[in-house]
Amino acid sequence: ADDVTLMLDWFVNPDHGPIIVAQEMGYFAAQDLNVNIIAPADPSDPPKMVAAGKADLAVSYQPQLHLHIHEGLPLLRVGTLIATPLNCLLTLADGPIKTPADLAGKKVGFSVGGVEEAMMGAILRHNGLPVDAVEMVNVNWSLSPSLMSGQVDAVIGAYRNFELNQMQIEGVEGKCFFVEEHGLPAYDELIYVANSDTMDTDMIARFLAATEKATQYIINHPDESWQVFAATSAELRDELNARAWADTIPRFALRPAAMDVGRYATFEAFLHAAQLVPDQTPVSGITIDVTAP
Amino acid sequence: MRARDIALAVLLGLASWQGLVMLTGAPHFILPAPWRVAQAAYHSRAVIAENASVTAIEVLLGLVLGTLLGVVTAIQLALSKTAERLLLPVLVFTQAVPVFALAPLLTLWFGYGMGSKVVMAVLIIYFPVTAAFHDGLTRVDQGLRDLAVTMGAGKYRFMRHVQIPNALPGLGTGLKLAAVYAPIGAVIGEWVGASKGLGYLMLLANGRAKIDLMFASLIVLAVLTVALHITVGHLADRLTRYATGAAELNP
Amino acid sequence: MRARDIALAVLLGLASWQGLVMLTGAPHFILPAPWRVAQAAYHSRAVIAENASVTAIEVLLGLVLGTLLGVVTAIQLALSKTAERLLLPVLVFTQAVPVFALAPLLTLWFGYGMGSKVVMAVLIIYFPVTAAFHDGLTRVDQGLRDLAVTMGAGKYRFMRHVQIPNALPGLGTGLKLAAVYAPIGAVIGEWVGASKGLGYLMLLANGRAKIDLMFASLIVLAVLTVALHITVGHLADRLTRYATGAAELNP
Amino acid sequence: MTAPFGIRVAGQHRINGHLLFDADITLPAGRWTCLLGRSGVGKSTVLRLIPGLETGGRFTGTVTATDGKPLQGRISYMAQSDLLLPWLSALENVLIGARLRGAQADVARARRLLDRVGLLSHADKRPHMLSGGMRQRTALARTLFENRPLVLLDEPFSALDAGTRADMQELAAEVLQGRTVLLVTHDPSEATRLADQIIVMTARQTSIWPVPDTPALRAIDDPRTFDCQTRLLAHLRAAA
Amino acid sequence: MTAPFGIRVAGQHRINGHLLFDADITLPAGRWTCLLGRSGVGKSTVLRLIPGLETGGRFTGTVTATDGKPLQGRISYMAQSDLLLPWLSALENVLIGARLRGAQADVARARRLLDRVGLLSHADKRPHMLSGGMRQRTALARTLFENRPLVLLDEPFSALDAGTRADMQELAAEVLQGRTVLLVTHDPSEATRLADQIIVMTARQTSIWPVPDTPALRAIDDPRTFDCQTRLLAHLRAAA
Ligand SMILES: Nc1ncnc2c1ncn2[C@@H]1O[C@H](COP(=O)(O)OP(=O)(O)OP(=O)(O)O)[C@@H](O)[C@H]1O
Ligand SMILES: Nc1ncnc2c1ncn2[C@@H]1O[C@H](COP(=O)(O)OP(=O)(O)OP(=O)(O)O)[C@@H](O)[C@H]1O
Ligand SMILES: Cc1ncc(C[n+]2csc(CCO)c2C)c(N)n1
Ligand SMILES: [Mg+2]
Ligand SMILES: [Mg+2]
Repeated sequence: ADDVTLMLDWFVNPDHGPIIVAQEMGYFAAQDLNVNIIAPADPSDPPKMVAAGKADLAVSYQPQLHLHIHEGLPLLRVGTLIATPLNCLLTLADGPIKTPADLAGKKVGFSVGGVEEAMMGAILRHNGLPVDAVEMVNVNWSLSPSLMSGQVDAVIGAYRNFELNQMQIEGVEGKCFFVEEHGLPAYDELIYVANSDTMDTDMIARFLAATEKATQYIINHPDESWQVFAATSAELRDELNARAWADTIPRFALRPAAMDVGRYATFEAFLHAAQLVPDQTPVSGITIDVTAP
Repeated sequence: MRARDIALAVLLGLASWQGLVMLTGAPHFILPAPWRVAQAAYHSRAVIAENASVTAIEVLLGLVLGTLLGVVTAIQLALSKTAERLLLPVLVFTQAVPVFALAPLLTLWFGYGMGSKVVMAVLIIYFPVTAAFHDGLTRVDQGLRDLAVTMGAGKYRFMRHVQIPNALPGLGTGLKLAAVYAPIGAVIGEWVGASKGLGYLMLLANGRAKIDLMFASLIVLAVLTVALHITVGHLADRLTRYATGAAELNP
Repeated sequence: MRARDIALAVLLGLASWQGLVMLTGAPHFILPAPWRVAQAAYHSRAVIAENASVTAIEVLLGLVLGTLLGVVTAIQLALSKTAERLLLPVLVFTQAVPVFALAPLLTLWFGYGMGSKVVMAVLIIYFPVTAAFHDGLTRVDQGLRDLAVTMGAGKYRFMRHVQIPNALPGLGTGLKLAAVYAPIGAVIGEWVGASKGLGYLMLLANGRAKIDLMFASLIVLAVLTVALHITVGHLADRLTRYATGAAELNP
Repeated sequence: MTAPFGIRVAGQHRINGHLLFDADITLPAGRWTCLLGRSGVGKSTVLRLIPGLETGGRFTGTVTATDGKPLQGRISYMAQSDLLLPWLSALENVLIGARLRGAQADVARARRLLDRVGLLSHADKRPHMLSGGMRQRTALARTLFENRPLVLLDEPFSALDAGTRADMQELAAEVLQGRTVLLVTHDPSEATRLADQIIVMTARQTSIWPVPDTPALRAIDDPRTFDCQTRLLAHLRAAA
Repeated sequence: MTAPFGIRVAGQHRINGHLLFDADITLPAGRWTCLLGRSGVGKSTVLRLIPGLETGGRFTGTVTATDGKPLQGRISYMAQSDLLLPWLSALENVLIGARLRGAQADVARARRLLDRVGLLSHADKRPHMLSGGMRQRTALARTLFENRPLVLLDEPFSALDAGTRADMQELAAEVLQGRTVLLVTHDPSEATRLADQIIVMTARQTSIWPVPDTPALRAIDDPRTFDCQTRLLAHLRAAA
């Protein structure tokens, strides 16, 4: 069997459903793959490790990929895990922020620190506010706590399937402004990236085929698949993951290997307009279809 | 006696913690009350124990290696004025770079296993041990220096028979600091990338907003550290007593 | 003389950095070469300068407050055996909790402004300063203790006229450590939540995969730290010279 | 100054179970007692027993003042090593007792004492810039500065040349007039010159050596003094 | 041992620009020279100038050996304070020179010397468990253990009682037979007993004081010795 090292973007959570299920149900093994899954604490590490040849595949975020490529990391998107944005502009449901326009003069927390400021700029412009209408605060590890404790008035970078449930369980209702409804082009929240110089397309194709199978199983058998997922670790069997599981299912990419050229061209153009990238990389330099002959 | 003191200290700590919770009214997802944490700890005792043992091994390895490295460096610096002039600023410089920023580098070189955590613990204690020991090595009484000069001491022998014994109390101080920092190093290493250890457990718990489990891991880590500090403190006392010649007095 | 040493040390540091890059073949997005970082630094000099000044202020405030707090604590511990027995374990315990884990709590209380960073710097240097000074306070020559007893010294006056001067070299060691740790504390504070400062800039650069800018900020931070360490080192030397009575010798 | 009082030290001192000495020493009130004996016999130990300092051994016996009051705060002690504080100038070292007690520091008196020990021009120097004898004289000035009824001096003139030594003896005799003094010395001529009572200490016993019946601070060239000194020296050498 | 050689120290020593002394001192080869002078006059400083140790001042002049060879490795130095290493036992302290040079440590000889200074039964004690005089004797044993042609002794017997002192003087005279010795002392009788040459030092000059023409290690009760000592004492007191 071929050994594959896969780095997740963060800790194991329902977003990684297809990967975990494929592993548990033996779909990887059926593709003659032996997958070693590593969960890092900092989501900016995995793409670097792939670029440095220390891992074969990494789960990363589409917006990040555009920036990485401009910084010269030898990376390409090879597949999709979550095919829609999960990102929210999250506020308190019973707070004073009824629309993003109410954020004028307020603080907005963010975490990863890549494109959040640009995203926020687009959302503000969409709501008729200038880019510098809010103060951006990096809150790193604590998106929902900083919001719940009132340190910031909104956070960007929280996921609609996860942080929203987390707040509800803590007894604080949150409200999500979906970014794609506020002036942002739609994008793939979670993607697989590989090293453009050394990748083995055949192996990746087999990997994606296994996750595709797992996705089908999840959609066909939501409860059984939850059991499979939850059985892998004691820490996963809790209320939050159970709720997030249900909310994540409709977001999994049904065709992980499928390539949407327009999506990547549009987002590249968006980043260029926001002056986050100096020029526009052609889509062929961002993503490929590993199943193409 | 000693045990009663510790028990009292623990009670004091718990009381002030509970007081803090009640006083500030901090919500449980930011600062859970002691009782809640105790429940979480009991509930997850197996997981915590497993991860704690991993961290403990990393810490001990890091402490031993870091001390050795620090001792050797301090001796080198004290032996050669040139080394001291050139290397000491470099040393401070490297120490000034938060190890966190170097984490990807370390994982690149040492992988996701125990190696990178031990290296991180070593890096973090290296400086305090080196600095404290070096201070002791260079602060030798002028009279003893004079004596050694007239006796025709070689610099290595002067190091071995005078400077090193003279620096043992300083080394003790350094070791006591190291005992506190080594666990932090290991945990930072685990934060960067791990699938085991208290640091991993803490981040995992934090990422899942299980703040009570996070605090439970934190407490276990702190207990581990205090135990280490007490042990190393005894060792440091012996070093000081040896160097001041009082070794036989309190056996 | 001293300046030449530093220049040499810098060259040495740069050479070993370049050597490391070439030897390990670490890719530029993990360990960029010095030249690349220099370019990034020059290119972003305005941004770096602005953020560096914020961090510098935090560090200086943290250093001053942390030292004061550490000095006061050490004196308290040395004055009262009870305080020492009860508080020392608590102190180690709190220190054993990585400030990182407490950082979210601190930002909750002190906000995302400078306050929480200063507090973080204070917390991180508090222990080394306290420990080193406390060691010095309690390690008074038995002969001097005897003398003070027969003279009928009050314990506060003994503290002021004997223990404190006697502990100044120890305080110097502690301060030199603190000079290195305070910047780390401030940066950690900035990582946890900030909209300014070198730590913030590093995170932002990292998020944008601008590793060269991240390293440029890192270098500036390190330079700041080394400068602080040298300044504090001079102060520490003066303290030691004062306590050993050699103050007038090398003016 | 309060009325002088006497001291009696009686008992056995053991180190690790071995008997170091079995002593019975009485210091008459307001008088000088000189304690002589072989190196290592326990003279400094006796001195340290009086203020109750750590001796590294166990004393079974009593230390009593003739007036029955506790000794605390009534003793001035000069140890065998100078014990100067390295960070203080000579003058500040003389004043340290007052500082440690929080008493009004009589700087003028301290300067006068420094002058008397010949160090006024060195008053601002730190100990490490002084010669061995100068340090010892600073410590002496500090001990004399303390205004106490009981004064314990452990070889206070050992590092001084003959001329300076004689001057210092005279100074001490003058300043400590009317106080109870215990002086440990190795110099029979010093003992003969200063003592109202001489005690010779051996491991087995403490015996009183007769002194000339002239008043203390005797002229060294007085034949009675000289005779006493010579016989004492011979006795000490013989006891070896 | 190599052939003994003499030393000449000639020049002026200044501290912060003030003249401390202007000296011209010759140590004849293989002889004992005793240096006397007021406390603080600069005796220890002269001693430290010979091996080139830091003195806190500036010396303008020369220190030369009669055989013209460098002095390094040919000096044994006993300072005014004992300078024992607190972490070593008395025996180990005696052996420290050999250890520091990496030479074969002659333990049997060290034990013999400890026995001669009366400390064999204390050989395993650390310095802080020894009395002041015992520490000084340990330092003496260490200095004698060093087998060097030039020996500098800074008040080596100052903390000893008369009996022990006489014994130690005899021991030193025996062990240092044929070596060039400079002994700083405050005791005229010691100087008269041991010296082949006595030098009295003042700030302005160094003058030679005549010694009896009997060979050194003189009997103290010899009238010539006694006469010399008495006149020297009177001279020293008068010079004050
Ligand atoms: N390190 C130093 N720095 C400055 N001055 C010093 C230093 N050491 C000694 N002195 C000064 O030099 C002078 C001579 O000192 P030295 O120790 O040589 O005297 P000495 O003759 O040995 O006296 P003693 O008999 O008291 O030992 C003294 O006045 C002293 O103040
Ligand atoms: N701290 C200690 N621990 C153990 N033994 C000690 C300690 N201090 C002194 N001794 C022992 O007690 C004995 C007497 O010591 P002490 O200092 O009283 O002698 P001394 O008569 O003053 O001698 P000297 O004339 O040499 O000063 C010595 O044999 C010494 O070894
Ligand atoms: C389930 C889940 N996965 C990823 C993110 C994205 N994200 C936002 S903050 C952060 C940590 C960065 O230090 C990460 C990974 C999320 N919010 N929730
Ligand atoms: Mg004594
Ligand atoms: Mg001297």
